[in-house]
Amino acid sequence: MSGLSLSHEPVSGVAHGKLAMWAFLASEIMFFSGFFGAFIVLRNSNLDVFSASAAELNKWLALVNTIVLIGSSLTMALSILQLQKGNVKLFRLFMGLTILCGLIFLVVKTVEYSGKFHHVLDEHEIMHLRNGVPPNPDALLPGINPSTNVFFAFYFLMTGFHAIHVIAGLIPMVFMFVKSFTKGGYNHPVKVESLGLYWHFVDLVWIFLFPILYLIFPAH
Amino acid sequence: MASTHQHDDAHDHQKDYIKVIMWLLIFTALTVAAALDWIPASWGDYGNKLHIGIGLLIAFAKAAMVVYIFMHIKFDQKFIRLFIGIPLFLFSVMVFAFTALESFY
Amino acid sequence: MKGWFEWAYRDMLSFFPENVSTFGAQLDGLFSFVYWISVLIFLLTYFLLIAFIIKYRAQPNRKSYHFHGSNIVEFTWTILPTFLFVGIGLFSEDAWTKTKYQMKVPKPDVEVDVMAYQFGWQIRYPGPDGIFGKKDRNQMSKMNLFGLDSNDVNGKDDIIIENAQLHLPINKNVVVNLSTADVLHSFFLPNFRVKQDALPGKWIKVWFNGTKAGKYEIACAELCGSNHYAMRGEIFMYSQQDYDKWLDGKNKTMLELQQKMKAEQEAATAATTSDSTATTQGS
Amino acid sequence: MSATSAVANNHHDVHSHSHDHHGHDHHELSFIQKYIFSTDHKVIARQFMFSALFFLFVGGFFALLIRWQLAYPGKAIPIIGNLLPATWVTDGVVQASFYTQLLTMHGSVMIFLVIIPLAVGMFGNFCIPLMLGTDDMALPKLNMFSFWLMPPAAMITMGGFWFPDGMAAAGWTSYPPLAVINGPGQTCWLIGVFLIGFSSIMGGVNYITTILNKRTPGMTLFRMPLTVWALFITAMLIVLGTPVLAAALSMQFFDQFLGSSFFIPDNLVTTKKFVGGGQAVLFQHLFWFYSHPAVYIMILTPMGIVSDVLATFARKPLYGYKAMIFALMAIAFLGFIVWGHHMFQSGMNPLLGTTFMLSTIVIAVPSAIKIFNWLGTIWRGNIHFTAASMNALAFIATFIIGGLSGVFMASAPIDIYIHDTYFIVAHIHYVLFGGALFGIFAGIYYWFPKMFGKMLNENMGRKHFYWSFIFFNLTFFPMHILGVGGHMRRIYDPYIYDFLKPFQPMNEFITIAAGLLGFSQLILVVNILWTIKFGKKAPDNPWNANTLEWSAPTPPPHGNFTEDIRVYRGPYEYSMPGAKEDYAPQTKQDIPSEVEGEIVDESMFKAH
Repeated sequence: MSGLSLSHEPVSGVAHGKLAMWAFLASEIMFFSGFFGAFIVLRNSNLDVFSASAAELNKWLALVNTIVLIGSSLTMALSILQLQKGNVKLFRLFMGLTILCGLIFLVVKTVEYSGKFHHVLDEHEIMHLRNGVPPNPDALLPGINPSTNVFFAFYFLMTGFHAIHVIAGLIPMVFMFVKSFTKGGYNHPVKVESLGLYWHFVDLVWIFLFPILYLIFPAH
Repeated sequence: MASTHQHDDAHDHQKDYIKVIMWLLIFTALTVAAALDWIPASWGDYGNKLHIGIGLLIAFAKAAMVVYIFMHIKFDQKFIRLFIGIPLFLFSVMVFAFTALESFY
Repeated sequence: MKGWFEWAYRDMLSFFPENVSTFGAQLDGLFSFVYWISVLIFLLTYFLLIAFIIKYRAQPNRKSYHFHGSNIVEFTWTILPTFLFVGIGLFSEDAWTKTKYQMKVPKPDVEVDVMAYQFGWQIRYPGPDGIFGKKDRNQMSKMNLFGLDSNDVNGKDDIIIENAQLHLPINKNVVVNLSTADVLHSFFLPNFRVKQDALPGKWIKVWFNGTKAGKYEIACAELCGSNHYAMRGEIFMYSQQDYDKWLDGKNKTMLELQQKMKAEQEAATAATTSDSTATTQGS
Repeated sequence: MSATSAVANNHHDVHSHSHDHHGHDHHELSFIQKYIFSTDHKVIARQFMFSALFFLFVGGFFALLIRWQLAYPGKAIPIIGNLLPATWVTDGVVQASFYTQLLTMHGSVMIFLVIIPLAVGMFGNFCIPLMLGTDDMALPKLNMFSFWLMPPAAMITMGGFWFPDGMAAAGWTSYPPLAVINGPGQTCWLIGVFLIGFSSIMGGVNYITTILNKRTPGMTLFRMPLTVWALFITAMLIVLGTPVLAAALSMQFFDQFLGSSFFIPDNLVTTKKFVGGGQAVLFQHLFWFYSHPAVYIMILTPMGIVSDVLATFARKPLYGYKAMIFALMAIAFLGFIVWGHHMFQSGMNPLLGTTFMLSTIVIAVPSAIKIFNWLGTIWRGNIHFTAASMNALAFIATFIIGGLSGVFMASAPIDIYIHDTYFIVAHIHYVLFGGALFGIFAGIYYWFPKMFGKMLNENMGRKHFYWSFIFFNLTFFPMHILGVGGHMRRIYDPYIYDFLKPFQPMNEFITIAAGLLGFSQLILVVNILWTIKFGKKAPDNPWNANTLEWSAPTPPPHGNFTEDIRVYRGPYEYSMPGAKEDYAPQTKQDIPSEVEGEIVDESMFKAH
């Protein structure tokens, strides 16, 4: 670049994209904090309903999802490493694996959701999950849905927003993956690194969602 | 430009990552195992609390590993820790006030 | 036009509606305390501001004083307001504890339930037996806002006033159990310096002690829908004798009503039993 | 060079960059790229300014309808009364249901679409890159998106307009359960405000990155002008606070749209049926966790602007530069732990009332520090009166009143009586209109020459200031008295209450003053439009100010600066002893001294 150098090198030593991503992640932490804070409050006041509802969830599907997501975090980190080394082929491989994991996660999530929507509450469940209140016939979604009780409202809210984050992460990933096949290849390590930060954050949220929604309620 | 030093010790990173993923999987197994029905019902509320304690402790340990190694907090500039520290502080303020909301009625 | 400037020469504190509760004077006192401190700070800062604006207005030959400030000065004007404001906070604490802390609500001489709804207030007295019937949230409905438990005999004679008129004796500790059937409302008694939001699903104790007989107003201070403005209620403060008279009258009507209903019910049961015996015989 | 920072703008050789898709080469750009979907921070600043000024009049119009109803309930609105749709008015009289929509939309529009875009969007975009001596934001495309999310978001916020139930009608605070049982207008409001929040966060992220990463050589953090500091801290508040609002809005959206019960307790007697189990106060906590910092989001930038303007026009270094910065930080920090003072009467634990009362009352201290420092700045100065400096002084004057009335409601027992009365209304308007808006006016008058290259008409500017200041006080000061009289907020017809009947003349007075206040804002618009068309060309540094933006050409071209710049000193070195001129631009290494050959002591220039 000749002439002016007004577009300075990052003063803080962290690339713009990465720094912006960190600032955005701080914001994301606060976003989920709002949910978690509300969750703690309402869990304390609805303990029975929460226990009974958590038992309805399929913790094995969630375990699969946990492993898939952790795995995708690894492949993401590796793909960043490979791109920094300039090894586009391995970058492509690991990025592809990450996308695959993300897709598996979404498929499992869809299976889980549709299981809920197809689940019709029986008398016993109405008693325990809804304190005897009959389900709302006007509910927008069938079966078990956010209007079933506060626990399921949180379940759909938190996992739903998490899934939206997964989808939002997959879109640029697919873009990078496809781009890496083109003639020019893909060589923006900072962008991949920033996206990696985001992806790890998505993983992080799941690491907390998994125990608080699926695990830490006694099964009996 | 962003990471000249990272090229040099790339191999180390790879090793780190593998180590971390092993631990993450072990912890996942542990947390699922802890969620099984092993606490005697006679422990009552303490059993529940123990249950929650273990679950959250493991979750925090896993999260710390992801943040530290995968997200490179360990290797990056120190001030980046603020981007996690400040929100966590505000979250704790929030939780403190929210739980006080219940203790009265 | 005439009324416009009437307020211009009146002291702001004179606009308070008449205070008729025991702690009202303390709250008003606190207000005027902060008010006079504010006036003082206001005069001081405005004096400086205006004086500086006039004195240091641009003049061709003057050069500003090149000065970046002094730490001692900064320190002073940090510490002084801190003491002042924290002082105000601590000074306020007593009135807050007294009026709002639920464990410090005095032993009630008269206890009533107030249920807010869109758009009005329902008031419940315990009735001739002096005991409130149990409440059951599951039985709440448009017809039964309080959710009176239909199985509880104590509740049968509870007096429910639907036109938002609260009748109370003076010089007695009144405890109002406040809740709402639908959205948030706020129970505002301007003359008593009482304000408390009503929360659905919670009963909050509000207390006051009226000092002067008369008719006052109840208002809603929390936006609760289009007719929020129209949630006007009335509160009648009586001397003890007048209150007893009013209450006796109400209780008497209630008893008569109950007897009438009982009689009707008995007649009805008699009719049904004879009916049922008839059918049994028939089959 | 990182990919994202590759906003290579070379002003000199224009044609070599036409293929760089990151660059924005002004000679090659079509009209749309240049003025509509532009990534140039200056264009985005102007877009924010015009859209916010437009909404200022929308919000003002709502306010005047509210005022008319309060002054003359039951009387037809003059002139336009019969033109409004029948769902709003009957025989020209505002309906009660429309009145609640009006007050909701007045608050929402003014806060989310006027003050925040003006204070943060406009000044943030315009000032940060110029005052830091760089060519553009760190992420210019993100910047463009953050503006272009606003118009659709604004339309969605007011989207209830198209539904028979009308717009959102639960107040700008949107408390459940009322908000949850309201109609589709409320759903639109939730989505719209969520999007506005997202736009704010994108802006905030961008500001933080730019300030941390794109300072020109020599521009240390403690050489940044206070406007930039204020924007930096505001950006942090946005980034940390807004997502909590977003969370609360999402939860309310679930309650609204999917029938969940986060904020709905059991057995609500309403037509909509819920399973219950939620808590209504929880929303208030989440909401105010954002919305109290939001008050500072709206006021901190004007505070920074006022500091810059005062120092420039008093020709004097800012008094206590670092103290001002620490006060800003203290306000921001305390701002996050005081939200409960909006909820003293909400039925939350009174014990929390005590805690929040103390933390709230402490927040008055940094505000006081700021006032004293501004007074210290004009002390022994040489104050030049222009529209900008007069607006800045008016900011101090009104902020003193607004700050002092805040102490009343910070004290929980006093708040029992004045909560939800016009005292609160008076307070927020003293802080947000008298404070934020006068600060913003000061900023507009101050930077307009740099933004548009034309000098605003000073005469009209002063008239605008005088009328605004007078009618502002005539409008809002009497509201304190209404509040003391117990006049509730948000009521359609106060006069059904006996104790409010005597206040009718005062309401009438306020309404007339408010109308005139509204009309005096037209002077500003006329001034701006007239100046853009016919105004006098502005010199590069019309106010002889120090900060970097005045070293750029007027108006700054793409890439802002025509030469590389370096910063040698703090932003407020005015009237240095021994110097020939009474200002010392940050970019100038040597300051010509009065006496030939005298060496100016370098240590003097350093901000302490």
